[in-house]
This record gives sequence, structure tokens and C-alpha cells, in this order.
Amino acid sequence: MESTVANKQKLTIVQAVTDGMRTKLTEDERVLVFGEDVGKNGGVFRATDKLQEEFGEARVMDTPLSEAGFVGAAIGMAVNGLIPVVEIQFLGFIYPAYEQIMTHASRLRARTMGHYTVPLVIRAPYGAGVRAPEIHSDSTEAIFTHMPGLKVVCPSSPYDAKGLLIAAIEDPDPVLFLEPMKCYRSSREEVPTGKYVVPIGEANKLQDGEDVTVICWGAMVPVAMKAVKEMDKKGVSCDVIDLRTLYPIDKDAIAESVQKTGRTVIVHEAHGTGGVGNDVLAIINDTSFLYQKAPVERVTGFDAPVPFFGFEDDYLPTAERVMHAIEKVIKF
Amino acid sequence: MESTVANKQKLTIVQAVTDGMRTKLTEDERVLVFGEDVGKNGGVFRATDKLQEEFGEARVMDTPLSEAGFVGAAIGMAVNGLIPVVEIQFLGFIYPAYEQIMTHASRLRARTMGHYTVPLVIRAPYGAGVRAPEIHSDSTEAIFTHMPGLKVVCPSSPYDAKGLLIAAIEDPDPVLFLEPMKCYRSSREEVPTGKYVVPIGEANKLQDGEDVTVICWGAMVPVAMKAVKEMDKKGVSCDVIDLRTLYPIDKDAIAESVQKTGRTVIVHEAHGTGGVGNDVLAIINDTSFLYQKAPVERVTGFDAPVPFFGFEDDYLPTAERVMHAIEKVIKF
Amino acid sequence: MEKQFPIQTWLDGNGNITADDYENSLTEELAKRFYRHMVRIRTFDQKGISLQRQGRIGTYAPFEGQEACQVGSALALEENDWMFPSYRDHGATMTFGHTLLNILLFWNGRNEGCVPPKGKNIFPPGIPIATQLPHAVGAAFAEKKKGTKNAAIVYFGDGATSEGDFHEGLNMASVFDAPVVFFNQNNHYAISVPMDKQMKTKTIAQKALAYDIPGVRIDGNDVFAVYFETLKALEKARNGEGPTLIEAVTWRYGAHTTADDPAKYRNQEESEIRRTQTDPLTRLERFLKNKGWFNETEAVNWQEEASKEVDAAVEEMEQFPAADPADIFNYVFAEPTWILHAQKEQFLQVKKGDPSWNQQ
Amino acid sequence: MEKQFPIQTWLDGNGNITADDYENSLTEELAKRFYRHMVRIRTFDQKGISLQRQGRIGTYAPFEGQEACQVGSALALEENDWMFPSYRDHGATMTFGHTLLNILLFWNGRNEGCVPPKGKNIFPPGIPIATQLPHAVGAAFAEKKKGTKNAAIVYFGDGATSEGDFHEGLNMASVFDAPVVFFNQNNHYAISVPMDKQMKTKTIAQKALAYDIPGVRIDGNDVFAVYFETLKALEKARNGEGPTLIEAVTWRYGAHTTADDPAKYRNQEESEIRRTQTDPLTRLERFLKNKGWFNETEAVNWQEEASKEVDAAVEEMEQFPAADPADIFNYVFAEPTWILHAQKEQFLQVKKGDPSWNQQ
Ligand SMILES: Cc1ncc(C[n+]2csc(CCOP(=O)(O)OP(=O)(O)O)c2C)c(N)n1
Ligand SMILES: Cc1ncc(C[n+]2csc(CCOP(=O)(O)OP(=O)(O)O)c2C)c(N)n1
Ligand SMILES: [Mg+2]
Ligand SMILES: [Mg+2]
Repeated sequence: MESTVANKQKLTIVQAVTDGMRTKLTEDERVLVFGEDVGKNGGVFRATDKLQEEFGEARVMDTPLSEAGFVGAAIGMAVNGLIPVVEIQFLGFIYPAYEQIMTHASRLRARTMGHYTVPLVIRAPYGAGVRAPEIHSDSTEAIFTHMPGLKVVCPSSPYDAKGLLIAAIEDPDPVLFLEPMKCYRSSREEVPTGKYVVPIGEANKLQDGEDVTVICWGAMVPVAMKAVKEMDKKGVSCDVIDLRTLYPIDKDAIAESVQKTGRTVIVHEAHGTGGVGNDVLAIINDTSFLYQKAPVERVTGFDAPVPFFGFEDDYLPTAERVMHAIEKVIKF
Repeated sequence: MESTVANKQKLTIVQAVTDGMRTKLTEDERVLVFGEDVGKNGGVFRATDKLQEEFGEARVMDTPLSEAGFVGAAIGMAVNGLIPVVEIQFLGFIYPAYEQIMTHASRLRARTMGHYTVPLVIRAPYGAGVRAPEIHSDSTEAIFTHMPGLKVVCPSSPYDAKGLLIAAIEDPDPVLFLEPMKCYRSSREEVPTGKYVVPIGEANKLQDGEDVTVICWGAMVPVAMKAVKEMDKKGVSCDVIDLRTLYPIDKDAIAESVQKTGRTVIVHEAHGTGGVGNDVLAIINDTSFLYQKAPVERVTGFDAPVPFFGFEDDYLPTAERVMHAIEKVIKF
Repeated sequence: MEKQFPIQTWLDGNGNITADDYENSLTEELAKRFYRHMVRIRTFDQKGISLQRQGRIGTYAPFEGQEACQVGSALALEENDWMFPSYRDHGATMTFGHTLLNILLFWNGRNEGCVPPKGKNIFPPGIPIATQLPHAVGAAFAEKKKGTKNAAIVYFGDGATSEGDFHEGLNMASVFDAPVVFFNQNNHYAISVPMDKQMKTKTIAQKALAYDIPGVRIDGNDVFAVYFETLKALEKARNGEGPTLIEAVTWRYGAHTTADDPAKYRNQEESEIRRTQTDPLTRLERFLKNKGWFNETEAVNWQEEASKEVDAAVEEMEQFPAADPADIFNYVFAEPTWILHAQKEQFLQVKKGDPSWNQQ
Repeated sequence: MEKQFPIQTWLDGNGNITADDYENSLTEELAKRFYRHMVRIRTFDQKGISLQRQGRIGTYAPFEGQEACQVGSALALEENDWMFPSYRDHGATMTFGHTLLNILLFWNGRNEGCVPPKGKNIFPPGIPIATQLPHAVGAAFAEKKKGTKNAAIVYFGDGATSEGDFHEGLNMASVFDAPVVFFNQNNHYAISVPMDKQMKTKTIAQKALAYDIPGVRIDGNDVFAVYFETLKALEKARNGEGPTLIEAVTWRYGAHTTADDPAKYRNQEESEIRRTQTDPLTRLERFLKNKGWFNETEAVNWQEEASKEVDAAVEEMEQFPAADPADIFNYVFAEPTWILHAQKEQFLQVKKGDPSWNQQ
């Protein structure tokens, strides 16, 4: 498998996702893309745009409206030599498949001592901010990171999206691939054509700073960056970490930064209670207790269901809230 | 509703659960008990023993093997004036109903601004240690505490079991009632006949101490207590908190204790990553940062699927591991 | 199976009666009531699309083409029955008595949209596909338990039949003899996925055989067939004879939602052909004309009334007091937990611009 | 529906042939092969119960009474087919080639129990009810995609038909024409819940009508009916004609599992009556005798061989090296994450009694 990073193209996140699938569909016969509306329609977000045309109905296919069924079938396929990449239309519609993921996809390797494995990728757009109807805006990554045997990744940029998706497809274990739908088309970036990999488990330092560590991922990255830029102007310099992988979290990146700054702000869109932010907190507790100069501040979604879109801008963490948190850890 | 606490009887946890249902079935026509095998069979753990005989098939009934279906139906019943108490045979079999709980039971009040409400209790035995086959031993409370609109309780004693169950049935909102199956019959306790309530949201101080705060719940309470008793002999005195309610957690009880001891050990059986222990950690971070004399130690299940019962004693936190953790926070 | 479950029609495309036995049931009063309601909901629907295009509401799910299904079935209900709609069934809910204002608020991202008028048993639209079926079974079961004669109707599409909740709902209803009518609008598509990729069966009605309950296949563009078959099924339900599965064969002319482009996956000419040949409103109009009951002025009046009513509702929606963001926290539990309380306080302070908001 | 789906029997209770057309298929060799396998798995099953009673294994799920279902269907498979059993189908898996040792290890709480012999496509027993059905569909689909003639068989009970995964599995298989046989053992009970509380239908086979696939109802205590009908269904699957639902009507004599007391919910006399009248082994023995093929010595030999084989496996199980608790961590991912690595290190140190284990 050579790495053909010859050319580059400017792509949005959703285009980079498509390109990642295209790259693996081209390279590996075993890869199969399916889900609701991924065929002719190219997905409701066009993430599979033209893939059926290119690779045929046998490789890119619509399934019945049956998340438990097609994730279950994907497990059977993965065990039997295929590499399914399935699309859940919105993360809020993954719950019918929860049992299949929880009791099978994630456990089959352990149950069979490695005899059967499940190289499966589940893609799902997640998050609020696109004025979608109810239930379409969930950000429930934490109910998956608490599921041993499953990896969870969440890119925030086109480059990472493609590279992480390829890594996910090549991973021998099941990976939940979360796509920040709010950012699907919000920016473009140079993305290499052909294959490259962004390794699962490695965070990305977005900005070096001395005063405060800001930890974020997915759709919260631009929000955090906006706050950080503002704080820069006020003379507060932040170390910004985009986790990229939510399980397993890059412990070293966190420890290194927190041991430098001693002050941490975590930003995520999911409900505070039980959120992945608390796993970050635990890592800080375990690795950097004596370095902490202030309690960690978490800027999160509230412990309320993601509201109707009339309120979603109020529900989502804002740059303002992040700035307040940064100020708070500094003033402590 | 008078409180007839005249007499007492010695009951096990599972008997106290039965007695709680009996009390409410007697008192409130709207209460209905159903699930798989709860009728003639009295439940696979006999938690509904004799209830069908006493209250008839119309009040205590078997359902088809259909967790999504009967939890969904329970939502419809709850909205329409009934108070369903449903049994999930083992917590590991609740996942097919996850969507119904996540997108409906927990959200209906918020979605309808209080117009429709879901006074529903979902009972589920949870946890390892009874040599059950695979998937029967999960302890996945955290995927429910991260679900706004749902309360989660978990008693560790017969008295609490009955009082909390009655509180859950009387609660106007949905409650997940977790029963530590390993402790179902491990001890007896005086339990008042008739009605009384243990309030949801209040932790229970099991022992007063000065040196270390130990926080636990459910089946980990006896394990923690065993360790604490051993440490007592070594001259280490522990403040032991049985959370009893996992959402909403009793913040004040935690803060008060941690601000006294400055050292905390959290014990739970669920996987460490994403476990409810991290919510406790967040509360300590938010309320008691300056009081902390050592990093919090978490003694938890591992980030592996609950293993086959051949390994379950290795998987479960032991008194020995808790003692080590207590020593560690002291020596820090 | 198509032979065993033929599409039942009372009126053919030209508005002629095909079910002679029932001719006496097709009264002028009834026909006009149907017509008026169908005009009303179509007017609303067209407004919904244009409001979305103008950015005055969010994504909108149109039902044009399915008016006979929604009006016929909703008018078959009694006052105290229960209705469990999907996101495409506000034609049915408004016919049953939901307010236009609240329906518009729903599509404008407001929780009020989920609140029915007092005393009206209308559930919020089911968004996760097929999850509303078990709810309807439960609500119907509760009516039975209370000893009333009330029933429930639940709406869902062809795609919804693939979900486990469809199956679990029908099975439980059959076991409990719950007084519920499963009203399927088979519009042949689940977003872009055509029926033959959704299921192998050519009918949905035949799925009733898996539960030993009646399965009825009707022309969903024939409001009479819809009305009388729904009535029959409801009657059965009230009499303790259990649930019925009705498949109303129909078509949506337009997009799945305003976020969808049907040209991506089907030839929209078919919609145009259907519009001229099998439109539910046109068919009823032809019937009225055949009977000599059609009165142009009356029809124009109804259209105008509908437009006025809809316009008024739109105005009401746009005048509606701004949402109070505190509502994010207010209805999660009967009593907010300390966490919600704290989050709300913080939130309101930052909203008010108080810089101390995050200082605990 | 019971008329449309009659129970097909090849042998009556007295071992007489009722399907004359097939008489030539019922060869001595085949009959004896069935008999021998049924003796073998029954011997295993009885041992399983007694091992549990003696505390030498954990909870055990017996299948006595269902031997014809499991032997007949498993012997119909080809070498490279796939088998997806439930927890009650180790009679089938051992007939298909699973090792007795590993099956015993499964019931003794050991992961090895989920590992089939190399090259044998046997899935671990499905514990969450009905979840294995979609797996079988996927594996079968993969075979089809690879262009092989291999098929899959998946086992499940009457209770399992109520789960959404049953429905989603059958629907998807029908849409994909997946080469899979859905083999239902209708033993009339899901733990304590009798069939009439589980579903309204009197047959399970009729549920095939909801997917336009063949539904076959057979006497599950007649090993010939089971074998030949399964063979036929597999044949169809291999030829690209899609899935079949087989309902094998049977009975479990004993408890649901050794943790269950059937007397709580049913009169166990019925089991005793069935044991004398419709036992699958007795029936086959009667047939062999009717044919003059039964040889007492041979039968005794088979019984002894089976006992020896089972005893040997039990001994092997009890001699089996103690489980390595590090295995808790070893197989979660291909490469353990740092968290697992750290947890394992800590765990092993405490196991070794090193007091510094928790000092990071
Ligand atoms: C569980 C779930 N999965 C996916 C979706 C996304 N989705 C919304 S509508 C729809 C198609 C539904 O088709 P059908 O049931 O035929 O109803 P129709 O829209 O045609 O009225 C899909 C896939 C969803 N809302 N819920
Ligand atoms: C999802 C799920 N719910 C509940 C259970 C508990 N349970 C184990 S076996 C069983 C009954 C199954 O009955 P059936 O499908 O008829 O199979 P049988 O045991 O009769 O072979 C139940 C309810 C489970 N294993 N999985
Ligand atoms: Mg449709
Ligand atoms: Mg059974």
C-alpha cells in the first residue's frame, strides 16, 4: 500500500469524508458502504455523493430503514471477510443499533479471544447548530466511549477527517466515526489526494500557549479557537488541544500541556454530567494533580435534552462562555 | 397517604423490592407491573413473587420478549394515566429499549413543556458476581446518567431498596431503578411494613471518619465496607458515602465529606472510562479543589467487557484493591 | 399477495363510485366535509413550503398528495381518541383539532409545537422512525384498562415497517388486543429508498398476517375508502376486537423534506402524472361534479377561508413571543435538579451579560 | 393459518412413515446416523445438567426433547456453511463439529467456549435474544458477495420472534436474497411465558408471509422432516432463491436453564406425557425397529461411546489449564490501549501481591 500524496485538493469536511471512502473503496475490494439513502441520493448530507455511480450497487448500497438490522448484518459481514462502512443518518438515530454495538460489535473479539473480529466503521453526523428538527442534534459520544472494545474518533478538519476515516477503515476493530455536521461545509482545506492516515489515539496541538490548556474536539474546535483568539488579544496565551480521538484519549498530550499551564478548560457540546470531559478530568487528576493551579473548568452542553433549534444557539457552548471559563481559571 | 410504619419484618433486598411493589400496587390502582416472566413465574429472581396471584393478571402481567416494545408501550401507558413498573430481566438486556428511553421516556416532559409526563419505573438487576452467563453482568449505569430527564437510583440495602422504589414509583418522572443482584439475598434487615420513602437524590453516610472519604453504591458497598473495616484496624478512619442516587448525585454530601478529609476513593464496578465515578470527580473538582490533599483514587471495573464468570472475581473491585487505594491517597 | 390484498377503492380516478353497495354512505355533507378539510390542509402545506423557502421556518416535511389519507383517517376519530402522528402527519393532526399555530411553531423550532390543545390527545410528531407505534399500543391499552371505548390511531410510512418497533408494536397490540389502528401511508419512498429496496413484499397490508390481525389495503387517494375503512377498524378496536393494520397506498408529490431534492433519486415526472390522474382532491372534485354537488363559489370560499386561516396562523406565529431560553431547563424534570438549577443560573447570568456569571 | 401451515411429519409417533413419497430417502444409513447423533447430544445434555447440580459448571441450558431439531438441521449443512446458535443449541453445534470441550468450557464461564475449531464457522451462542439473526444475514450476504455456494443457518426460539431483531433480520434477508435459513425451535415457552402470551398467531411459520419468503412448519421431533426440509431450504439459499423460515414445533422437557423451576409455570406432567409419546429418539427407534434395522448391541455401543466421549471431555475440561486472568485485557482490541495496558499492569501486580501495585 503505497502512499500517493502527490496532489492536493481543497475540500470541505464532508468532501474529505467522501474522498476517504473513495480511496478505500478503490484500494480494497472488501470495503463496502451502506446505510439509508447512501446510494442514488448520495446520503442526506451528500457524504456518499457519486460513490454508487463509481463503485456500483454491490459496493455502495441502500439498506432498509433498520439500524439494528444493518449494523447487525454489518457485524456478520465483518466477521466474514468484508469491511463495512455504515452510515447512521444522524447520531440521534443510532440508538436502535445500540444493543448490536454494545453486546456484539464491541465485544466479539474479547468473547472469542480474537477468533472473530469486527473491522467495522460506523459513521454518524452529530451535533447541533444546523436548525435540524428534534433528535437530529445529539452529541452522545460518551455512551460509546464507555463501551470497551469500540474506538471513537471525531475530526474537526478536512485533513483529519479523511486521514482518520482511512485509519478507521484500516483499523482491525470497530470504530465509531463522528462527523461534526455543523462544520461539514464551513471551511475548506488542502487535502492530499490518495491515501494517508491520521493515527487514531493522537491528539492535535492546534496552538501553543503558556497560560491555559483548552481541550476540545469536533464542532467545538472553532468555538474554542474563537475564544482563544480573543484571549490572545487580552494577553492570555492558550495551549489548544483537539483530541480527535475520544477513545482512547491521548493522555500524554493532555498531561504535557496541563503540566505546563496548570490551568485547564474543557469544551464539549454534550451534556456535562457523564460527558467525555470528565474522562479528561480523570486523566488530569491521575497524571497532573500537583501541577494544577485551579480547578478544571468545563464548558459543556447542559443536563437537558438538546432543545428544539429555536434554542440550540443557547444550548451550545459559545466563545463567550469559553472566554469566561478561561478568565476564571486564570483568576483563581 | 398515611405512613403505616407500625410493624417491621426482616427482609432481603429482593424481598424488599417485592414489598415495595406490593405496597404501591395495594395503594394505587394506577400502578401496573409487567415484563418478561414477572407473572406466574414471579420473575427470574422472584422479585415479583406472588404479585400476580395477589393482584391479578390485569395488574401484574407477562409481556412478549420485547424490551423496546414494552418500554415503548409503558411510555404510552404512563402518558395515559397509568404508572407502569417494568422489569428488565438483566440490565444487559435493556439495550434494545435504549432508543425508547433515550428519545422518549426521558425527553417527553421537556419536549412538551410539561404537557405529557412519563411516571415510569424501569427496574433492572445489574452487576457481576453471580456466575451468570455472558452479558448478564453489565453495570452500565453511566449510559443512563448521561441522559437528561431520567433519574437513576441504586440501593444497597433492603431498607433503601423498598423506600427508594416507593419514591421512584411516586416520582412524576421516569426512574431507572438498579438492583444489585449480587446482594439480592446476601443479607436481611428490618424493613417497615407499609409505606415509607427514601428520598431520591440523598446519599447515605454509612460511617463517619476523618481521614479518607470512600464513595460507593450498590453491590460495591459491602466491598468498600470490608476494606474500610480493615483500614479501621490499621488506624485509618473513613467517611463512607453510599450515593444511593446516581442522578442527581448528592453534591453536598460529597463536598462536605471531601472538605473534611481531603482524600477520596471512589469505588464502582463499571468500566473506569466514562464511569459515574468521573461525575463524582467533577463534583469534587468543582466544589472542593482547595481541600484536596491527594488525587482522587478510582477503584473500578476495567475498560474491558465484563468477562465470562470464570474471571468475574478478577474483574470486580475487591476489598484489597480498595485498601490499596485508601493507602495510596493517605501516603500521597 | 397482491391478490389477497387488493387495493380497495370506492371512487375511481374519475370520481365514479366503484363500491356500489356503499353508495348511500357517500352523502353530500360528508363529501363536502372531506373536500373542505383537504383544501385546508393542502393550503397549509403549500404555505409551509414557501415559509421554509423564505427562511421563516426551518426544515419542513410536506405531505401534498397524501391529503385523503390524513383527512379521511382523522375525521374517522372520536373526540377522545388518541393520535400518534409522524413528522409528516400534521394534515391529520390539524384535522383532528391541533392548532395551526402550534404546528407552525413546531417547524419553527419551538417546543410549543409539541403541545396539543387541552383535552386533545395528540402526541408530538414521532421523529425516530416507528418509535411511536409502541406508544400508541400503550395508550390504547390504558384506555382498554380504564374500560372506555376510546381508541388510538398511529401513523407511519412504508420505510417505518423495517424498524423493529413496527414489529414489536404490532405484535404486542395483537397479544393485548389493544384498541389501536396502525395507519400506514405507503408513499413508496423512505426519503430516496424505494419500496422494493425496503421490503420484498409488494404490499404492507400482508404484514398483518404475521400477527393474526386484519390487514386492509386501500387506495390512499380515495378519501371515502380511507374514511370508511378507518371507521371500521376503529369500530372493531372499540368493540374489543383488537388492532388493524391499514395500508393506504399513496404518493408524495414533492420532496421528503425541504432539505431533500427528489430529482436525485426519482423522475419527478411521475409526480406530475399522478397529480393529474390520481390526485385526492381532484378525484373528490370530480365526484362532487358527477353528483352535481360541486358549487364553484362554495369551493372558492373554502379556499379563501383556508388561506385566511393559514395566513392568520402564520402571523400569529411570527408575532409569537420570543422563546424564553430558560425553558431549556424548566421542563426536564417536575422539579429541576441542583445541576439544572446551577446551569440555568449560570446561563441566565451570562445571557444578562453579568461578567461574574462564571465565578460560582 | 394452521391450515395454510400444517405441521409436516415424515414419521408419526409410532415411527411409521407418513410421507410415502419420500420413503426411499429414509435409508438405514441416514436413520442410524441421526440416531447416533441424537444419542450423543442427549448424553451430553444429561451430563450438563448433572455437572451443574454438582457445581462443576455454572448455569446450564438443557435442550432435551429438541434433539431432532438440532441434529437434523445441523447434519443438513455443508462443511463451509455458517452456524449461528443460541444458548440452547450446542446440540447443533456439536453435531456440526464444535468440540465438546469448548462447549463445556462455555458453561463453565470460560471464553474458550466461544471459540470454534479452526475452519468451522460457528458463532458464539447468542445471548441477547434474536441479535444473532442479523449477524447470520450479514455472513450469508458476504458468502453471496464472494460468489460461493455457502449458506448460513441461524437458531432461535419462539420467544425470540417478538424482538425487533427477528423482524429486521428477516426483512433484510428477504430484500438481499441472502442465503440464510431461519431455524426456529418452537418449544412453546420463553422461560415461563407460553406462546399464547408471546404472540397472537398460532404458528410462527406464517410470519414468513410478512417478508414474502417461504415459511415451513415441521414436526421438530421428526428428524427426517427436520433434515429434509432444512436441506431443501439450504438448497434454495445456495441457488440464490433467498431465505426460508422454518418453524420446528418441539418441546423442552426440562427447565429453561438449571436456574429455572418449570413447575412454577407449567404442569411438568405434560413433559412426561410427551416423553413417552413424541420423544424424537423414541420415535426414531420405533422407526428403526419397524424397519428391522434396530440392533440392540449397536445401540448400546453408541450409548457407551457417547458416554465415554462426554466423560473424556468433562475430564479434559476439569484438567484444562486455569484461565489466565490477563485475558480480561488481552483481547479487547488488536492492540491494547494505554488504559488497558495500565489497568492490566496494576491488576497483575496486585494479583502477584506486590504492595506497590497501586503506586503508579
Ligand atoms: C430511527 C431513524 N432512522 C433514520 C431517520 C431519518 N429519516 C427520517 S424520515 C426517513 C424516511 C422515512 O420513510 P417512511 O417511513 O416511508 O415515511 P415518509 O417519510 O415517506 O412519510 C428517514 C430515514 C429517523 N428519523 N429515525
Ligand atoms: C434481549 C434479551 N432479553 C431477555 C433475555 C433473558 N432471556 C433469556 S432466554 C429467554 C427466553 C427465550 O425464549 P425462546 O426464544 O423461546 O427460546 P428458548 O429459551 O425457549 O429456547 C429470556 C427472556 C435475553 N437473554 N435477552
Ligand atoms: Mg414513505
Ligand atoms: Mg422457547
